[in-house]
Order: sequence, then C-alpha cells, then structure tokens
Amino acid sequence: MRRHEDIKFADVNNDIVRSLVETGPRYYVTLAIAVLITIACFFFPWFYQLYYGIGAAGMNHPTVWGTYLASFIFWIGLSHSGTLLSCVLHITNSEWRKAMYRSAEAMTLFSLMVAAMMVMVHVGRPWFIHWALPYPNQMELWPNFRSPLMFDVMAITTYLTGSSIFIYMGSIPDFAAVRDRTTGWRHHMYVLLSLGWRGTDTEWHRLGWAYTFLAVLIIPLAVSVHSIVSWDFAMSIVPSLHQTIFAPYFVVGAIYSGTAGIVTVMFVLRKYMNFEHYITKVHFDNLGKLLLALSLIWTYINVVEVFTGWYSNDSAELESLRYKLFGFYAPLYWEMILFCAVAPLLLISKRFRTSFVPMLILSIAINIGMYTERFLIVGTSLSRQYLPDSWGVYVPSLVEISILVGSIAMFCTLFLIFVKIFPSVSIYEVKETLPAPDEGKTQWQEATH
Amino acid sequence: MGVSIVPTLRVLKPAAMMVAVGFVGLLIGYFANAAFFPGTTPVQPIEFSHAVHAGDYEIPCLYCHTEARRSPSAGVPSVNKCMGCHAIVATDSPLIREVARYYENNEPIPWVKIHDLPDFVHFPHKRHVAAGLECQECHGPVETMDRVTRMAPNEMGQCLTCHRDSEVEHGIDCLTCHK
Amino acid sequence: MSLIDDFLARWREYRAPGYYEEFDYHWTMTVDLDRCTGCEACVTACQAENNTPIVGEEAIARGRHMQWMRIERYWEGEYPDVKLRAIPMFCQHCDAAPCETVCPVSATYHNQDGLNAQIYNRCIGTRSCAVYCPYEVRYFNYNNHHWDAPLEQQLNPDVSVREKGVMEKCTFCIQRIRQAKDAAKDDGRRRVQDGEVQPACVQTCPTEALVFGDRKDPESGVSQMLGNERAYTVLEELNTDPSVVYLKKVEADA
Amino acid sequence: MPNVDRRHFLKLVGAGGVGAGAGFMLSESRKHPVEHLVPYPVPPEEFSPGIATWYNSVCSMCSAGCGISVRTREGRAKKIEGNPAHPVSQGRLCALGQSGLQALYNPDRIAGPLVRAGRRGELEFDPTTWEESLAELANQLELMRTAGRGGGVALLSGGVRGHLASLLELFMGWLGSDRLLHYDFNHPATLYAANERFFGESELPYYDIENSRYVLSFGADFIGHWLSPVHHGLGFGRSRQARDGIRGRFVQIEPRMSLTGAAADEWIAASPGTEGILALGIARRIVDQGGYQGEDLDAWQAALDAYAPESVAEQTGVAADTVARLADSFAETQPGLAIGGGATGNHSNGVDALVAVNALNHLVGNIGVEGGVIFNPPPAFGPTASRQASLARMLELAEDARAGRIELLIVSNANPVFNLPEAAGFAEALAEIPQIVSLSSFLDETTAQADLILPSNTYLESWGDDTPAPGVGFRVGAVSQPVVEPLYDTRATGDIVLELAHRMGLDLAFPWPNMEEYLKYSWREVWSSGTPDPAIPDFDTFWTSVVRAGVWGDDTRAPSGEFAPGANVVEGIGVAAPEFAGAEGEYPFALHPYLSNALHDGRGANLPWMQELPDALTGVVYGTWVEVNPVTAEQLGVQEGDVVAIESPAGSIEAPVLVYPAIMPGVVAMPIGQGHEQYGRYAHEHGVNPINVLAAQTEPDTGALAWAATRVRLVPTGGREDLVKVSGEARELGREIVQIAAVGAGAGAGGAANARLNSIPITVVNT
Repeated sequence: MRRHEDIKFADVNNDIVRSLVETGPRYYVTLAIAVLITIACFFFPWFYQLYYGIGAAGMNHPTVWGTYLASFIFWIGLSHSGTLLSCVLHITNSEWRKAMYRSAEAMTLFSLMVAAMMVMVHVGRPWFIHWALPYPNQMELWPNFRSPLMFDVMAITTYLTGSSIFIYMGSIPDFAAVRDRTTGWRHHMYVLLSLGWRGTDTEWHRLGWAYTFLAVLIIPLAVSVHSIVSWDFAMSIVPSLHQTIFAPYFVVGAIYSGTAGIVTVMFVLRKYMNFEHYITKVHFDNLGKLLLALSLIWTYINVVEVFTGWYSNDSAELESLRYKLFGFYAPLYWEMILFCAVAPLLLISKRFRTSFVPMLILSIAINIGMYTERFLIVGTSLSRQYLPDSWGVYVPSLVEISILVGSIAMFCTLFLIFVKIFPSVSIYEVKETLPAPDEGKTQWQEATH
Repeated sequence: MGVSIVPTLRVLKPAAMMVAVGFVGLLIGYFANAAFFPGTTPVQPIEFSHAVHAGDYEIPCLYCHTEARRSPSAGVPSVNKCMGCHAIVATDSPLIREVARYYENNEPIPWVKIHDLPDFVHFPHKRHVAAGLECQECHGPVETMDRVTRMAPNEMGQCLTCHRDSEVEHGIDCLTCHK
Repeated sequence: MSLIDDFLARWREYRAPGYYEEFDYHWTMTVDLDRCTGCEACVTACQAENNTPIVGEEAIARGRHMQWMRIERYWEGEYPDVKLRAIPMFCQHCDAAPCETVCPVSATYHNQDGLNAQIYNRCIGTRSCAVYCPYEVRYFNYNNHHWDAPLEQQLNPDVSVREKGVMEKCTFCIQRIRQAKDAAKDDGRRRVQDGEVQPACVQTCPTEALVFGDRKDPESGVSQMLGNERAYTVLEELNTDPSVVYLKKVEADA
Repeated sequence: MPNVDRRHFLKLVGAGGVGAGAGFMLSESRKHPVEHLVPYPVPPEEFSPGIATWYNSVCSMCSAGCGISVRTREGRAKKIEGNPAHPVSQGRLCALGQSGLQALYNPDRIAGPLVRAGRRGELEFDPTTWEESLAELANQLELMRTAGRGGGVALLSGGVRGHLASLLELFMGWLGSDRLLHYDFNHPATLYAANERFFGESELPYYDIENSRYVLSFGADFIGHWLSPVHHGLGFGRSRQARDGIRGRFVQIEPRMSLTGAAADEWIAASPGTEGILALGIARRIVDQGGYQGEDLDAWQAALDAYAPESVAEQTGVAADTVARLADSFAETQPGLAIGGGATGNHSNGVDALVAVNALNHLVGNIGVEGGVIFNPPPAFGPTASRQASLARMLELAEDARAGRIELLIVSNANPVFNLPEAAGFAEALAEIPQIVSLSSFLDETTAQADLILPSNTYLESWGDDTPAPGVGFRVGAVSQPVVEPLYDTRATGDIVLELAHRMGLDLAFPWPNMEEYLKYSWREVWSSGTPDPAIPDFDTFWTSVVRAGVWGDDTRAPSGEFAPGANVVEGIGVAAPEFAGAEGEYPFALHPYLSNALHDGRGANLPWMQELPDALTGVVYGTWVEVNPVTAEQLGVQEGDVVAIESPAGSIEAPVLVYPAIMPGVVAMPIGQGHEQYGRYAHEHGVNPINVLAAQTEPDTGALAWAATRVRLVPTGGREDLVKVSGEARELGREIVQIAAVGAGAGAGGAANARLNSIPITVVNT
C-alpha cells in the first residue's frame, strides 16, 4: 500500500478520474438498493400521506410536530459541518482539510436537500408550499415576515445557494482536470461544468480570491441557519423550548452531528472508493479531537438546560424537565446522554481516534443520539405544556419511521450519484499537500511526522 | 478535446430543440384548451336568451333574480316565475313548450352554474346590490348574450381590486369574504 | 422615495401591537366559572354550528379530537374533601397572539374586530400555530372527514368544511358576527348593538355562564362583566392578552 | 432547418405532441366541475335561498319538554336552539337536545315499513308498503276488537305526553285494552309517589332554584338528567350570580360525585340508600333547635325521635357535626330548597326518603314560597291518567305475555329490552308474544324482535304538543311542528294510529284525517279555556300564533299559600335502612349506576355527537367504565384501564376500571348508556350495559325499579382496555388555571348583563 508521501501528481489525477469513470457492479447494486429504498420507504409512504392526510403519521393534539420536524432539524444539523467546517478550515489554512472537504460539502448540500424534502413531508398541504415564498401577486398577499418559519425559508435557501456555489466553485479546476481525461458524454458534461477553465494564473488567482470570500461569507450564514432553526422553537412560549440558550445549543449540536457525519462518510469513502492514502489516520485524529471538544460543549449546554428548568421553579418548566428525565421518553433521553455525552469521552485516547472502525461506530452512535435529541425536543416539550388537561403522548407511526429510513436512503442515493460526477477528493488541493515534483517536503509532511 | 464548448453545444442541440418544441407544445395545448373548450359558456337545458329578455325587452335583472336584493344568493327564478309571463306570452314557441312541460311535471329545470365561487367564499349578493353595483360589473354584459358566458374569472384578485378601489370598509380583511 | 416612505409607514403599522392602533369592535367573551357546571352543552352547540367533524373512536384514542370547545377538568384534594374544577377552554383570541406571529403565510392574523382569524384556505398546515398556542385550542385536520349520509345535510352552509392539512379553531362564530353586521347595515346602522350577536356556545349555555359582546362599548354586557373583581385571564403570565376573560370560581370555606 | 433529418423531425413532432397533450390536460385539470342551480318548480311561501328560517317546536330527546327553535336552510334542519319564549328552556338547550338533528339525519334510520323475513331477532326484514301493512294490521286489530279480544293488545311507548298520549289512550280505549304503558327508565315514579303522599299533589311541583339561597340536594343530579336539566341550569346560574350580594349555596349529598355535585359548593358522601335517614337527621336537628314551630310539633318530635345525630351519623357515614351544620345553615338561610331524586329515590326506601326530603322543606317553611317548592297547576291538556309503567307493571306485562294473554304488542319508541334488567326476563317474555309491531325510527334492541316495523317520523318531522313536567309553576302548553319534510317513507306515530283507526272503521270516533287536524281540534278547547283576547279574534289566528311562538300559557306563578301535611303523613315519616340485592360479605360494593351525561339512558348512543362528547366528569368517550375510589383501587390492585368483572347476584359484565377521586370507598359507579347490541353503527359494540347486572329489585310502594340497590363484587380479569379519553392529567399542579375567589367577591354584577343578552331576535315563521 502506498503511503501518502509516495503519491505522485499523476497518481492523484488517475486515482480520482478512475473513481469517476470505472464503475463496478458493486456500485450499481448499491445505487439500485438505495434508489429502491428511497422509492419504497420515502415516496410511497409520502404519497400515501398526501392522499390520506398527515394523519398517516402519529402526530396528534397537542403534539402536532413529530419526527418529520425532528428529521428536518437533524438533516439541517448534519449539513452543518460540511461547508462550515470546510470554510473555517480553509480560512485557518488547515492542510488536513483538503482531502476531505469536497465530500463534506456534498454532505451539506444533500442533507439540506433532504431537509427541504422533510419540510414538504411535514406540512399539511405541500401543494401550496409556494405561498411561503414572497412573490408579487394581484392580491398583494405576502408571507408573514415575522414568522421564524419564514426566517427559516430565507436562511435555508441562502445557505443552500451559498453552499452550492461554494462546492461548485471549488470543483471547477477539478472538472477541468477530469474533462481533459474523459471522453464521450462525460467529456461533454465536464465541458459544461468546468465553464471553460484553462488553469491560467489569472483564473487561479480569481478562484482563490472568490473562494476565500465565499468562505468568509458562509461561516456567519451557517451559524445563523441553525440559530434560526432553533428560533422555530425558542420563539414559541412552550415550556422548555422558550430558552435563550437554544441558538448556540442548536449550532453546537449541528456541528457536532455534522462532524460525526463526516467521520462516517470519510470511512465509507476511504473503504469503498479506495481513497486509503488520501484519507488517513490524521483526518480521523483531527476530527476526533474536534468531536471531543464539541461533545463537551454540547454536554455543558445540556447541563445548563437542566439547571434552567430546575431553577425556574415554574410548574410548567419543572414538569417538562421531570418528564424529559423520568417520563415516558426517559429511556430515549438517557440513550442520548450515553451516546452523545458519555461515549465520546473515549476520544480522549489517541488510539481510539486513529482506529477506523471504532470511530465509525462512535460517529454513528453520536448521530443516533443527536437524532434522539431532536426527537426529544419536539416530543417531550409539546406533550407537556401549560394546560395539564391537554397533555398527551406521541408515538411515531410506521409511515413516519419508514420516511425516516427513506430519507437516509435518499441521502445515500444523492451521495452515490455525487461520487460519480464530482471528484470526491479535491484533485488540485490534494496536490498542494504533496511534495512538488522537484521540491522537498511540504508543510503537510511536517505536520504529519 | 479541449476547452472549447462548441462541440458540446453541438451534441446538446437536438435535445435542447426537443425541450423547446415540447414547451411550445405545452403552451399551445394549455391555451388551446382554454380557447376552444372554455367551459365558461355551457349549454343550458333550455336555450334561454338573456339578450331577448334583458336586452330587447329590458326586463330588469332583479325582476327574475329577486333574491339578489335580500339574500346572499341571487337565486334563479322558479319555473313558476317563468310561467308567470309565459302562460300568456309566446306560448307557441317550442322552447316555452319545454318550459311548460317542466312546469306541468312539477320538475325543476337543472340550470348549469356559470359563476361559481368556491365553498370557502362568502359572497352576499345583497350587500353588493345594496351598494349600487351593476350586475354587469361582475357578470359582464349579460343583456347582450344569447347564451351566457363567464366574462371574468371571479377570482380573489378581482374581488380585492374592487374592494380596494371602492374603499369598502374593512374590505380587504380576509374574514370579510372567507368563511 | 414615496415607495420607501410607504414601506416604512406600513412597517410601522405592522409592528404596532395587535397591528391596530384602534379596534373597530373588540369582541370579548367572559366565562363565569362560578356559573359554569361543565355540562358541555356549549361543546355540542359549537360542533353543530361549526361543522366540526365526527372523528371516530380510533382518532380520539390517538389524541385527534376536534371539538373547538372543550371542558378541562381539574381535581383538587383527595376524598372526601375533593373538588372538581371545570373550565371551558377555546380560542382565547389573544390580542398578542403567539400563533399569529409564527404562521409563515399569515393564515392566522388579528383583524380589526379583535378576532384571531383563521383563514382555512390560506393554511398550508405547518401546525406551528398549534405549537405556539399555550392554550392548545388549535385543531388540525389530520385527514378529510366524512359524514355518513344523510348526516351531511345538517352541515352549516355558512361555515366551510375544512379539508385535510388545515388548522382550525374557534372563530367566535364569525358567521354570526358577519350576519349581525349585515343585519345592522340593512337597518341603516353602522354598528352592531349589544346582544345582537351571540356565538353558538353563548347562545346555548344553560347557566348563562358565557357573555359575549363588544368590549369597546362601555355599556355592553361584557364590559360590565370585565369590571367584576373576579375577572382574570388564564395563563396571564404569558402576556398573550386574551379576549376571553374568566370570572373566578367562588368557593366557600366548606 | 437544413440539418434536421427525418428521424430528428419525428422526435420533435413527438415532443411537441406530448407537450400539447400535457398542456391540454393541465388546463382541463384547472377547470371547475359542472354544478347545477336547481330552483324549486314552485317555491314555498317565504322561502328564500340563502336565508335561514326558524321554526319553533318541542324537544323530545328527554322528558323535560324544552321549547326549541330549529334553524333551517333550503329545507334542511341545521341547528337546534332553545326557544327563547318557552319558559322551560328560555333559549337554552342541553347537549342531548341539540343533537336531535342527528336523530333526524341519522344514517341508521329505518327508511320504510319492514316485515320480518327470518326468525325473530335475526334481523332479516323485507320491505313492504304502508298500504299493505296497515291494512293487514288494521284488519287484525278490528278482528280482535270485534271478537272482544282487544284486551290482548298491548301498547308500550316511551315517555309521551300531550295529545299524542290522549290519542293513544282513546285508541286503546276503543280496542278495549288497558295495557297502555309508557316506559321511561328515568321516570321519577317514586318522586310522584312521595309528593302525592306528602303534599297530596299528583303533579310534580316547581323547584324554584333560581330564587333559592340554599339548595340541599339528596342524590338529584338536577344539572345532569334529573327532571328538567336545562331549566335547573338556568336556575343554578341565576341563583349563583344574578342577584346583588346574594349567592345561592348548593350542597349535594350522594355517594358518587355527579355533575351537580361537582358544581355544588359542598359535596357530602352519604352511604348509598341512607340519604333519607340523613334528611331526617337534619330534620330532627331543625326541630330540636326550635326551627319548627308548627302546631303539630309534638307529632314531628315523635316521628323524628329515632333519628338522633349519633345514630344518623353511624348509618349514613356523615359526621354528626356535619349533620348539625347542614341543619343549622339550611334552617337559617331562607328561602332554601331541599330536593331529592336519582339514586336516593330509586332505592328500596326511595319513597320514604323523598318524603323525608319533602318534610325538610315543610319544616323550614319553604313550601309555596318563592325560592322554595311551588305547586304546579294541572296540565292544560293530556291523558286522563298516568300510564307510566313501573318495573312491577312491566313484570306484570311480561307475566301476561308468558301466560299467553297478549296477542299483539305495539312498541313505540320504547326500548325495554335495553332499559330493563336482564333479570326482569322481559326479552324472553317477548318471545311468547305472537306478534310484535314496532313504530320505532331506529332498529333498537326491542325493534329487532319485531315482526312488523312501521317506522315513525322523528319529532322534527311530526306534529305534536306537550305540557312540560315538571311545569314551571304556571300553565304551559307547547306545539311541536314538523320543521322538515319527512326524509324517508315514514309516518308520524299519531298519523299511524289515526290511519289504523280509520281502517278499522272507527271514523266516527276518530274524525280527524291526521295528527295536525287532531291537534287543531283539541286546541280549540285550549283556546276557549283561556281569557278572550281581542287581538286573537278567531281560532285560526290563535293557532297560527301558537305554532309560530311554539308555546302558549300563562307567565306568572300563583302563590300556593299555606301548606300543612296531614297528621297521618307526619306519623308515617321514617326511613328504613336500605335493602340491597346481594349480601354485603359476598358482594362488598354497592353499585351506583347513573345516567350518562351524553347518552342519557342509552337513547343518545346512536348520535355520533353524543358518543364523542367527553363525559363531563372523566373525559371518556365511546365506552363504559367502572369508577372506584383510589383507596379501593389500591386494595384491589387495579389501575385505570384494568378490566374487572362486575358480578352481581343477577349477572356479570366486564368493564375497565377508572380511578375516580370523588366516590365513596364502598361504592362503585357505572354510567348507563352504552352496551347496545343494535341501534345502529354508532351505538353498537361500545361498552357494556350496567342495567343488565341489576337485580329486579323494586321500591315497595311504587314498584319502581330500585336501580341503586344492587351489590356487586369486582374481580380483576387481568385484561387491559385503555379508556378513550380526551383529557390528559386531571390535576392543576398549582398552575392556577381555574382561579378561586372568596365568597362575596364580585357577586351579582353579571346579572343585568345576562338578562339583556337573553333575548336575541329570532324570526319565527309558520310552515
């Protein structure tokens, strides 16, 4: 097996173009399974729900929000680390970012798309969803700009646009590189995608400038997106949701689950796209450190939340807290604490951080825990509000669970298509980390040894 | 091979043309349907001519559609009302004989509704008649039509425009019209 | 320039509390808890008037009852010193309604009559208003509802039958208010007089616990009730400024 | 285009075609479906599409006789409200009354005459015609009548009053049968008997709750389903908060807190069946304290001698000082009112207990005064004698049936198979009757046994009249008119009876073509009995105005003056210890059945609104449950939703437990109303019928079913059945949702406001 420093520039091009062009039956089988699951578990139940009404899901009075919204926050959260992390690392010149950022950004994009689908699934009459967009009309009817949901529409649209431009712009040189090595329809496609990139100094200069500019722009945007998502909840007066800590809570949670998501994706890419020598222990080590830090912040905020409820001495807040800790959903709460606060403490060990399979298991566990967190935000608080006579219990229906599974499959489908169109490891930026043909060792090597 | 986009465009041209032609077809189909099968001029069970009654003979609208003055719904005249005149007038006409047949059988005439508002709209004819609106402002020049056709879409924009222009009190409050 | 001025003017208007500097009417209901027995005549009156669906046993078991008006029951104490306290709960038509701010399409808003309006055919069903409502009085149509023939012949033609995916709630019987205004105009009056309009629940309440009217009319029955020292609003600490005012239950020191 | 080849051209044509087709369909999908405007060929008078018409009528959902106004639009009934002019309802109406619309528009109504095809009870019926079935039935009746076997005809109806009752009486009289029975589970037979004995009045008195300052209720759920709940509700509200500085105080004495108990200021649990003893304990205290100064004081002292505080406390489980406190405050607060009913009246000592309650009113001078008991004048019209059937009378009927003395049974809107205990053996007795004819609108349990079903109209499609019982202290008559055309091929009960009479050749005795004419004929008498009014010159004007108003009568209560019970009445006062079916050792719990708030005695079970109306005290819908005290539940080791068998000497049923905080530990309560085997899609297969485990125990004086006198034991079955509830947690947790004020705070301020709001303008239009 080659070591990272042995890779030649030509190898990079070859490896990555190979990942696009050479497609084995294993890929097709995987893609077919993903597509089938998407159709069977996402679209069929959804169409049934469109026909029957939201009643196909388990929501009720008073828990009118359910897993669809939890999934929405989850996917938005998962979207966070990609572009945000990529931007932060780009600005701070972290070399280790370069092999992984492309797929991380793709993750952002696709989880945002899936999140947008979850909105469609969530609303009662998705065929009128365009009413939430501000467009001029004869009636002078506008959406309600005071609504946090409206902020959401704006923030997510902006974030999706920003992220799409960011990933696309970063890929242009790679498209050009691939364009020059492919034939047939692929060539034509990359001709269009590469926008006539020639690799002149001016082009590189402008790309670098624009790329950094966008990176700076996207960081506050990303932070704002999840802050705004949190406002959907925090701006309500539901006990245990109406809290000032919600914005940072959501942002940290988002980055946390997103980073864990990156670990999962890295593992899969490394294993199945043969990128072993691009995605190395270094990445896992660094991501592991990041995860540990995030898990500690996340735990801290959770503790703060408990104390906020406890110190409020308010019947409604206290009951919400009691219900979350010891009520019907308590097993889920403690599962979340185990997966997201206790288990990540293993990351203190470097040996753990640099072992691939344990990292994969942990990253998946964290995301299960984080999904649970989102579910609990919706489930525990809405079922225990101000009027005890209106308390209720919400249990997701089969349709909801199926759509959750289907949404994961949809994400996988999108990702599988992505890896065959986009060079999933940045060709030009990886080259920057390699020893130039005639020069000595790079920064990268210094950092790793 | 190269940077040039021209070969690619050449490849794409047939597909692009198909999309373009398909889209043009869509527009033609959409508007052709609206133009040739508008559904705004349905055939009525009896070829009643408003042009004759309201136009030539200048019978006021509210003579037959009396309810418009006092009820939310304008109502269509009962067969009884038709026979009020046609027991004497034009009794030989084949159309009138048909009306008379309905009357003798004590059957209602199943008129086809032309101006149909959705069920969630509250539109009181009474208020609009009381405000001095001419029927024609919404229904078009019915007195010139042999077979009545819907001239305006009777959609929300039309209501709002009028309510704004004529400064109806709270005229653009949703609850004024939506029930 | 005028465009910007116009925009700013509208913005200020928009930001004003309750959107309105001054209400035209300010419909208000008072509920005297010392009179209320919890007999639920109001619940059926509301259901009959407003085409509220019959949802079936299974739906209720799943927590999907739809009656706009419900009686909440709270037990106090233990046997034998036990008391039941009942309180009718329905849309409070808050002047600072949390539900109104959250609807992304403004399907729910405050109108000039102090009503918390719900426009069914504008609703896209995000259900966020129900989350934001602390009184839990918004009911969602989880599916289309069916009336076994000929039960549908009873449906009130003045009220829409709501379709799946739409939120609904108490309207203070807007159709009756509309009708009263219409009758007033027929009489050449601009304003509805006190007592001319009563929502179905108020109309039927056997103990006359409910009073409805215009708070802006100082002579109205409801204004007199508001002056009662027992008047309070539920969940006052949330500052929602409800238009439904309860009169405290009187309990003797038995 | 030079470079378009044939192949490509075809592709383009294809694309264009698909696009055009899609566009066409898109446009098509946006079109409105065709709707029709169908005017009346000849419109009815005063009809205007889009404008509601109100018709006044009388509610028949229970026996209170509230006046109603029905809103109709385009010939369909839309809403029932109380008739503001009617002194009983005064514009108000209860939940059950309002859902009368769902009886009218019930999908399970019988749409036309049916004749039995299969075996009895197999529900196989063939449609038949009115002509045929009436001819046959009339023929049969005429044969029986002429052969002198008319006595073999029995007519069993629900609670009917007014001229329909007179007509039935007349008809049965002509047949020569005295087997005309009205059976109503909720009929207060013991109250009638107690009033007859104590007051010498055959009519129920008017209980003036509105003007009372202290209401002491023994088991009477007067806001629930006792006598006239809507009117009592009005009284309750006005007594509470309509008088400046005066707030009526309500004390409820019953083993299980009812709706009235929940609304009362004080709820006192007395052991089941001992309420009368408690009343006498209170009476004794009043007499001892010198609260009674009548001439017959000695007689009273003698009669009450046995009810010393300690022994009363021991028997009733109510502390002696509570008895004293109740007595003192009842005597002090004038005017006050003691009323008794419900389980108190339907026990083995029911009549005695209610007499004891009446005695309380007498002792403190509350009879014939405002705010007390006011006697009613006799009804303006109606049958000559009460035909209300007690359990004993029904058992007699069953015995007659078994002995073959009944050849033909006509059942009209009564459901004894459901409403009598299984132990009464009525269902088996029905099998012995050769022919059963049902005039019911619905296929209930009794109608299911019928050989011929002649479905009657609902009350909203029929002519009728009514005299409310209890009245309101003055004469009231009300006319009920059809508000819609009959929906199906059904006929009004009165019209069926008249038609039968005509076909039997009794035209001379029954000269009226239909019920409407019969009413008009009868009301002439009512008209001539009144004081002449120059504004009403002739009968037609009178009739039109009565039909429009829906009600006729006086409007002031005449003071009834002094009252003194006879010496033998005072002597006879005394309440024995209650007797239960079932020994206490074997059956530790007294079963307390009660009428469900929504379903009444089961008649409301086919109305979906009523099925979905949460129980007023528990929030449960669609089911039967058994209420137990929390302590009892703990002892039995059961929780809410655990299914237990309720076993009595007469039978056993299973129902889930509901832990109810306001019930005595030795008592279990169950709502009546569910457990239908027939009666349509909404009624059947929900819950169980607790009437089935009642022993056929009667109150000895009246023979009424003592439905509160059965003991049961609870045996956990280990099963679970989650109750369908709309309520979550039933504790406030200190959130101050229902806030409490001290007595005296803000009293009375709303009275004027409400008085003004009472009169809404209603257009009353004649048909």
